[in-house]
Amino acid sequence: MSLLEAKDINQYYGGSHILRNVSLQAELGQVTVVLGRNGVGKTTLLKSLMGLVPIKSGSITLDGVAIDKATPYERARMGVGFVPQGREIFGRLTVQENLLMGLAYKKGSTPIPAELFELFPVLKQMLGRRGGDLSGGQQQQLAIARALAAGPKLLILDEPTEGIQPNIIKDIGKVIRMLADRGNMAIVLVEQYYDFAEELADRYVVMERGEVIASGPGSEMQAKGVRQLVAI
Amino acid sequence: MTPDLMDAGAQRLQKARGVTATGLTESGGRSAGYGRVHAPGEVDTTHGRILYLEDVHVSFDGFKAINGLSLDIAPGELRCVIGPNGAGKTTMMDIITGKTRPDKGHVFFGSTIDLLRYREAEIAALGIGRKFQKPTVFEQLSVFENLELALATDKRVRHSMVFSLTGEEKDRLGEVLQTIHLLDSAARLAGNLSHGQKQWLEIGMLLMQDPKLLLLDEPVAGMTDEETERTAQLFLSLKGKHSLMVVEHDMSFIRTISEKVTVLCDGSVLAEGTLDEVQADERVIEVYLGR
Amino acid sequence: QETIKVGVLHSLSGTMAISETVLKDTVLMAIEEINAKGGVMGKKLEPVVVDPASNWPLFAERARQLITQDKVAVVFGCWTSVSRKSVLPVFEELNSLLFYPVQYEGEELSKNVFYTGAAPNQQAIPAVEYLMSKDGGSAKRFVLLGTDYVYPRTTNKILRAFLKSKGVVDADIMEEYTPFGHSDYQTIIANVKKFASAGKKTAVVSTINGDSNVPFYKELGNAGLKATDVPVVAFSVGEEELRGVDTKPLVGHLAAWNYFMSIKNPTNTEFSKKWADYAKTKGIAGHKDKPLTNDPMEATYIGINMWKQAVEKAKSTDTDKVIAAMAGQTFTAPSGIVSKMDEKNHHLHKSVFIGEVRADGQFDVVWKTPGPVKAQPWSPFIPENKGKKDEPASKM
Amino acid sequence: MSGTNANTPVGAVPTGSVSLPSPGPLLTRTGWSTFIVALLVVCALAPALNLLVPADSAFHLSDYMVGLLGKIMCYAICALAMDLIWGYTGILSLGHGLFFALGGYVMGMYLMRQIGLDGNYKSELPDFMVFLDWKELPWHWALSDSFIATLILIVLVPGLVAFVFGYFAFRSRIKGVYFSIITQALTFAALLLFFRNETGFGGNNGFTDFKRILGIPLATPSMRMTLFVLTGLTLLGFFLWARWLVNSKFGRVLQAVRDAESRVMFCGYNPLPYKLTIWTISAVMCGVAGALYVPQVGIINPGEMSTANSIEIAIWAAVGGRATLIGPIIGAFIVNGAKSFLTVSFPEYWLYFLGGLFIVVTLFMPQGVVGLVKTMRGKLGARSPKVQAAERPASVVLPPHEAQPQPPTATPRGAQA
Amino acid sequence: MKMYWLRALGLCFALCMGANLAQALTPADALALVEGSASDRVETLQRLTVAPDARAAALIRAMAAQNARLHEERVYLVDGDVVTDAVTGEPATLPAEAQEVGLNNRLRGALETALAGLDLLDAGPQRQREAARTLQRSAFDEPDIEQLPLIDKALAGELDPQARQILELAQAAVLLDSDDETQRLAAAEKLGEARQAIVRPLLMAQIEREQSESVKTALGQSLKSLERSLMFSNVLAEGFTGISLGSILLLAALGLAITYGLMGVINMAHGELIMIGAYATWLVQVAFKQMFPEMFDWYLLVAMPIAFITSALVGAAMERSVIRFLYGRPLETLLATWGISLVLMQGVRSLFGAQNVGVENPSWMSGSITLMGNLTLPWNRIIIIGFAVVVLVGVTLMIGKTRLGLFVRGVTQNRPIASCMGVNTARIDTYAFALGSGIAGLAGCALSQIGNVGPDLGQSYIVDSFMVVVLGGVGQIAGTVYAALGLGVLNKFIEGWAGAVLAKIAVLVFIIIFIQKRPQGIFAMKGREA
Ligand SMILES: Nc1ncnc2c1ncn2[C@@H]1O[C@H](COP(=O)(O)OP(=O)(O)OP(=O)(O)O)[C@@H](O)[C@H]1O
Ligand SMILES: Nc1ncnc2c1ncn2[C@@H]1O[C@H](COP(=O)(O)OP(=O)(O)OP(=O)(O)O)[C@@H](O)[C@H]1O
Ligand SMILES: NC(N)=O
Ligand SMILES: [Mg+2]
Ligand SMILES: [Mg+2]
Repeated sequence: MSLLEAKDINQYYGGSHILRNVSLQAELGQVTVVLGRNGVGKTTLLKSLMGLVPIKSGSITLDGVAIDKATPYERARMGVGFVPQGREIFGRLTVQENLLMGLAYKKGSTPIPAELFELFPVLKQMLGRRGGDLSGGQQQQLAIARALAAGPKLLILDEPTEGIQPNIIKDIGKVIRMLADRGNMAIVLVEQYYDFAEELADRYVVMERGEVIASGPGSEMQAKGVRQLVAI
Repeated sequence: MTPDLMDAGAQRLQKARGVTATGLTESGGRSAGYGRVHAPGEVDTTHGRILYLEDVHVSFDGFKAINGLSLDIAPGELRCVIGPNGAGKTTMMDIITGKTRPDKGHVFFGSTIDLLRYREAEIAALGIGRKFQKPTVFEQLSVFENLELALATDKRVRHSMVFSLTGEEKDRLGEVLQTIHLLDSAARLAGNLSHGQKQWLEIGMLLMQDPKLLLLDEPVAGMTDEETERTAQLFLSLKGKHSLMVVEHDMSFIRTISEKVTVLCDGSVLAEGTLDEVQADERVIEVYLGR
Repeated sequence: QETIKVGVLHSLSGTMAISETVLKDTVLMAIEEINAKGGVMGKKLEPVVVDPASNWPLFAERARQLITQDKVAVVFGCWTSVSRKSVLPVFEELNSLLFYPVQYEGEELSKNVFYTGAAPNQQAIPAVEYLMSKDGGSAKRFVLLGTDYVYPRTTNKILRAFLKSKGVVDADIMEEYTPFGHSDYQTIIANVKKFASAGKKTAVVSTINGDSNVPFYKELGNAGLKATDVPVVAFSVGEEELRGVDTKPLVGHLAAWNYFMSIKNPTNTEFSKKWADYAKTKGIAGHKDKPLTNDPMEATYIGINMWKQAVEKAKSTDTDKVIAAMAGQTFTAPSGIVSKMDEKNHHLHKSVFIGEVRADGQFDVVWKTPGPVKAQPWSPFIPENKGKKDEPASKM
Repeated sequence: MSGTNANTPVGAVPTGSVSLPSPGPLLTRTGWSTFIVALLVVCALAPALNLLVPADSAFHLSDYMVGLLGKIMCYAICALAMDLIWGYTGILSLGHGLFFALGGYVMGMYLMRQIGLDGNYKSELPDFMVFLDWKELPWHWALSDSFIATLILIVLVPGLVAFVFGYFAFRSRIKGVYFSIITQALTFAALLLFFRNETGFGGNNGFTDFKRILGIPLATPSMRMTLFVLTGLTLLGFFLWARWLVNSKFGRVLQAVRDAESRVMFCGYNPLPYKLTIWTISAVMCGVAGALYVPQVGIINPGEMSTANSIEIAIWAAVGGRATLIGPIIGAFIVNGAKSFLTVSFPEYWLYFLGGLFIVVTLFMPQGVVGLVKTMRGKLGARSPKVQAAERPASVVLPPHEAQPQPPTATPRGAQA
Repeated sequence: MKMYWLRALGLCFALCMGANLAQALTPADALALVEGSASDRVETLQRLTVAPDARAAALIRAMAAQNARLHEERVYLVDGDVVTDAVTGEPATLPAEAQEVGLNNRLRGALETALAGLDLLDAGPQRQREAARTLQRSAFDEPDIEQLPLIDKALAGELDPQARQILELAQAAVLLDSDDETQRLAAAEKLGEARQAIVRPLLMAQIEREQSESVKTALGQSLKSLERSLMFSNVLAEGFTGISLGSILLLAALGLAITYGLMGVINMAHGELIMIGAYATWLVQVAFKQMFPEMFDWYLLVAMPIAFITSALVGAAMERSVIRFLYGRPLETLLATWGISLVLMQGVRSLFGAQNVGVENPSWMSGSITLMGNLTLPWNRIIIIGFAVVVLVGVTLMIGKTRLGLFVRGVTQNRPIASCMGVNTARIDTYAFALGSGIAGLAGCALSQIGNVGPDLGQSYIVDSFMVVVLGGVGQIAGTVYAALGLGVLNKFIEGWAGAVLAKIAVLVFIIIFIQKRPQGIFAMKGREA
């Protein structure tokens, strides 16, 4: 059984039907990539998984436990880490405090894993600076680091490469791969940057107008012409 | 943009700005030597530059975000600026648009207008438009109204009170709506758009503004490859009539549109040249592109 | 059964509720008492209580409503002068009756109002005379301290004129005002100390408004200004105001009123007891545990009883007839005198008492006028009042 | 993009056929009918019920009610003014009580002068001046005996104070609570100033005991009615004006300022004159309301500048529904009506009701009463629930839209030109 | 009168020192002392104190302490439960109708001076100093050669050193216009040590009169040193009052700095939370009075936590029931909390009445210390300044250094994301709001010690609190501190020369102008987020 199992999710904003019977699985040790054009509902899907927006129908289970009624912080405690679109770091907290927020549900004495600073050395230099003063790319790195701080079982990333310089994108790619390969984390990645997505995908899901129109193993992406699907 | 619209806009602007732009001559002594009469407020590009930065410095609590930056852009040029996160690209745009005051240095629009003497709105009215790194639109207004507000026209109070769209302007609005794929969302609140749609809307607003110089901070972030491609086409089509400065990290996008690329690093220019040249530059590979 | 409606126009909320609420209860108590004795002309009194919420225009609106909608025969109400000034045109226009129970600055005389509180000559001037007397400490220098509004300003103007007439020069008078609700009296008290240290006996005349008095007296107590050094005589500080103060350091400071709860006489004993019982049965917050009476309560009580007598005399509640019947009405007041409504000037004749604060928050009467004093609503210390008639102008 | 309209290459969707939203008319059909009804009620029905119908009739409108309604209409003007500056521009003023009072004081000065020799001291000077030993009118009373000058000053004084204050505040880019707080400071300072007798405005007692206006006695039913009708007309007039303002592009710029001021600047608008204009207009409206208020309630004093009064104006607007224009007017009627009713019926408990009302409105009617009505109507009337309609500012009539963006049918050509 | 009085005192003193010639207190004397006109009583007092016997002294002491009772021409002294007959000193029973012996200020003053004479030598050092001060005051007030014997005698005896210094100054004041030039010179020099303003008129008058140049110079110098000291202490006093006002503003604003500054709730009920804290203090005081009267002095120590908890609970209830639905809609919070404040105020009126309730200072907060002769610092002010510092440090540590503080800041900035990090935002919100409210309660506890406690208490602080928080820069606790102290000192500085009303106006105008210069408050949020 998959770590994350979302079935037939329907979601509305007011009167607009945004997600239509969307189903999604994520396995430990695998990267599941969600692709789709702007406005098709990718972010909404992730927010539903995180519990930030309520779903109208459908079920979500994590490790076999139903979480669709759980609040976001309960989901976080069950091991879901989230990198939101648009970074959403705490602008008035320092970098260090942002990272500590990532450890919120851990015990007070839990240190910030040193590993994070190896992945994102710039954060170490800027520990005392306020998050809001960082450049866009630095903020994105911080957001990823923050989600990793507590060592989640399921990592949800919404366009993590947005605004990041190429060499760091590569690094992020490596990190994601490495995290997946450790085998104790499932990763759901929403990505517009196709090449990056394809390189990482163990599984892919393509969305269109709130629906899943294609999915399959990552290795078949090229064969199935996913790039074209996204580009219609 | 239609040239006649542009001209009309310039004329209106000239009328609107009136005397505000006078008294610029002492600005850094730049124009003094030329002994040439020019219309106040008009961008003087006879010297082949529409934007000119010289030795600009900014620091925040001792941190030098911009450190001796010099750069110029020719009229009609499409300039790409790349550089590591935190290199100072956004800060540079903040300086050009009047949001941040540099500690030191010169920033000229054309060869006569000292931008450091203007406030944000005046700079925008002079013909510099900007798309922010984080999309900012008027969330409580509809897409349509967002564009309408951006429309290049007299932006003084009295005019706004009696303003109504001419047929021509309506058409332009429709065109832009279509260009940005939001025709069907024209009446929706901008706040309800998805991230990518907001990006587009902001580009649309820039188009409506019809500026001489467009500053675009990561315009294709969060767009699909196909949309990126379309944006690239759009920018290429703007080139020539307008000057553009595009900041991006998406190298394939840069490749599509670039003629000249500037690499910023640690607040100053690290390298400049064609994309191939800078991509081959060891330092650029080291700090930015990676191997 | 037919009733006579009586309007009660006191703020039950807002800044003035602190003082006025108890007056509403006093009216209700008096009405209950009158009704128990058979009412007025055989009719029961029916109180109509409204809350003008310390809002001056609302006072006028409520007054009009009481008179025109509820058709009350008389209204008991107001505390601040501004509230009275706000309703005055309404009472005059509709030719109705207001009983106003609080000491005030005078300079007003309306046919439609009966003033049962003190005019300046019934409170302020005797108090200052006392301070200048040997018993009062033979004060030579005066600090006139008040909240910045019309009543203190006016009173002090009159006092200044009075002091001048007694040979006190301007250099020996210090006048200071604080904003409404002022709560930090450190500087003022320091200034008073400074002023007092320049020689000659100094006294403070305080027209500080109710709410500021607690911080004022607390500061006074803590700064160690004792009554034996610099006595303070206050015109707006009664038993109710001292409820909120630790009076031990204040023993000996003074207040001038026409009534004190501590006055010993059978009428007052009865009045205080009545109030205590009433407060207990009605569960009036604060008073049910510690019943207190004060000067405006007494004035209210006199007012409603005199009105009753006048109505019975006139055999009508008609305004003009009642006004006529009010002239010369007398009533045995809790203050121990037979209080008389002046034949002409709509003010009560009142005895003036000077009381010294006791450690238990009550006052010891240390001085009183030999007999009731007739009110001078038009102060003789204001030149323009020369030749003014001591009665309401006949309606234009 | 294309040179002229004729050879527009964007042929795929002729813009004419797309439902480009256009600004709505000043008022809708029902809007106009309601407006006319209101006009008739104010100008004809109310006077008739008050002056012609006998007092004992069930239909008689009592003087008390006339006074009450007149007063509330003045408050409604304030609420309307508050909506322009707060609802539409996002600037919360805690100083509108000041402008109201200034208008009121200007009118009050005139009314004081109209008392003439009928005062207590039979002097040309207002009583309080005689009493303070003043021998002549201070300079700032110079024009107070002219009605025309008074009318001008009613607009000019609040307008000028607002303009000068606003100019400096907006120029310094003071926003949000910082602006709210300094408006509060300004009003509070003015309150203390007016409290002083020396300032020459009658201290805390202010002005009362007015006798006549333009030589006509004030305390007559017909004069009361005249003032009532004038107030009603002013309210309706201001409403139309406000409507026109927010419907114009000017109004949309204001809303844009509210949502993202810096973006407005980057669009080339200087927010200063926009904010200053609407701020001054709003202040003037309040001043006019104050001037109408004073002869009706018969008193003006610094109490009108108390902090709570200014906050209450904002509360009327919020209760009715911000950024709806009609909402604040309704809010003023509801809150003040409730206040008038409750202080009589439940003098000791009315604050619980009123406080409760504010809590309930915020919790259950985030868009105020008007918002509630809209959602209700939406739930009952419309075939499909359109929640977004409730979120929309009322200024634009919405074409029906589909939530799902359609895939573009044509390649973008906009870029070609 | 005074001169006569002092002469009598002197005589009394001489007699006390010498033979014990005291006459016994007669019933008539006792009666004459306790009733009749003030003048007669003062005269009797003077007569008795010329040669007081133990009975008379006891009666005088009892009167000063308000322990004398009168019933049917008999005077009783009460001392706790012990009642004695004033004349005989025999135990007696106090009749129920016995009345306290009335005093007025004049008598009270006379008693005080009499007691000073009685106590100068026989009492402990504390009382000696007090007595010396009383004598000094009368010497400064109206120096008279008749005062000298008493002072000289006392100085010759065994005296507390401080009392001695006080009396030496008194002696100098008397000798200032002595006929002997050396005495005058010594006195003039001695008075240079005096720090009381009241000495100034003496010195000035003597300078006018003085013939001898050397004495004149000495007088001039003493006057100068006195004036210097006065000026110095004036500045200190002004500074102190400013800081004291600042500490009050700070206490009132600190809670708001959390609920509004950090959480963004425009909490119009903040004042009422202060008020609730004050009422809680009052209730604790009442309970102490009833249950542990002997521990009364320590009621504040219990009241503090209770005030904190009460306000915090009310705050938590507000947050749970209303405010949590309004996050992100600050203006709605204004409306709702305004409603809450109306309800709370009226609720207190219904429960405890519309009038003020009395909160007493415990004895350790009453009175003042006198520094440098004329700088009086009231204890309650000093303690409140200290208290404000403690609360401030506590809040700063709590917000800046604890995890709770971190979560509060995180949650208030971005609620949904904080929740995605695993923070129970609802709980943090409640804690944070309760914390801010509790601090308001502490402020109420402190304010009850200097001002009135009534249903309107909060209204007088709400405007100031908002001004302080906003002026400091929203969300900046450090800014709140600067703003509170700044406004306090500025206000008191201006009040010193322009009066309280103009000072208040000036401060408001200052705020307006200051914000022009710093549109984001003193501690503007710097950086890009601003
Ligand atoms: N708060 C909201 N209210 C109403 N509609 C919304 C809201 N947020 C998003 N939408 C709409 O829901 C749809 C899906 O949005 P979503 O943000 O999930 O898209 P996305 O796939 O993440 O797009 P992008 O790639 O641009 O980030 C869009 O049409 C968007 O306009
Ligand atoms: N207000 C500020 N206070 C402190 N540091 C700042 C501030 N503004 C910018 N910086 C710092 O200045 C540097 C330049 O930031 P800038 O946003 O210009 O970078 P950028 O080139 O746009 O980066 P990116 O590509 O990530 O968007 C960064 O290190 C940032 O942290
Ligand atoms: N009349 C008074 N005390 O205001
Ligand atoms: Mg998205
Ligand atoms: Mg950037």
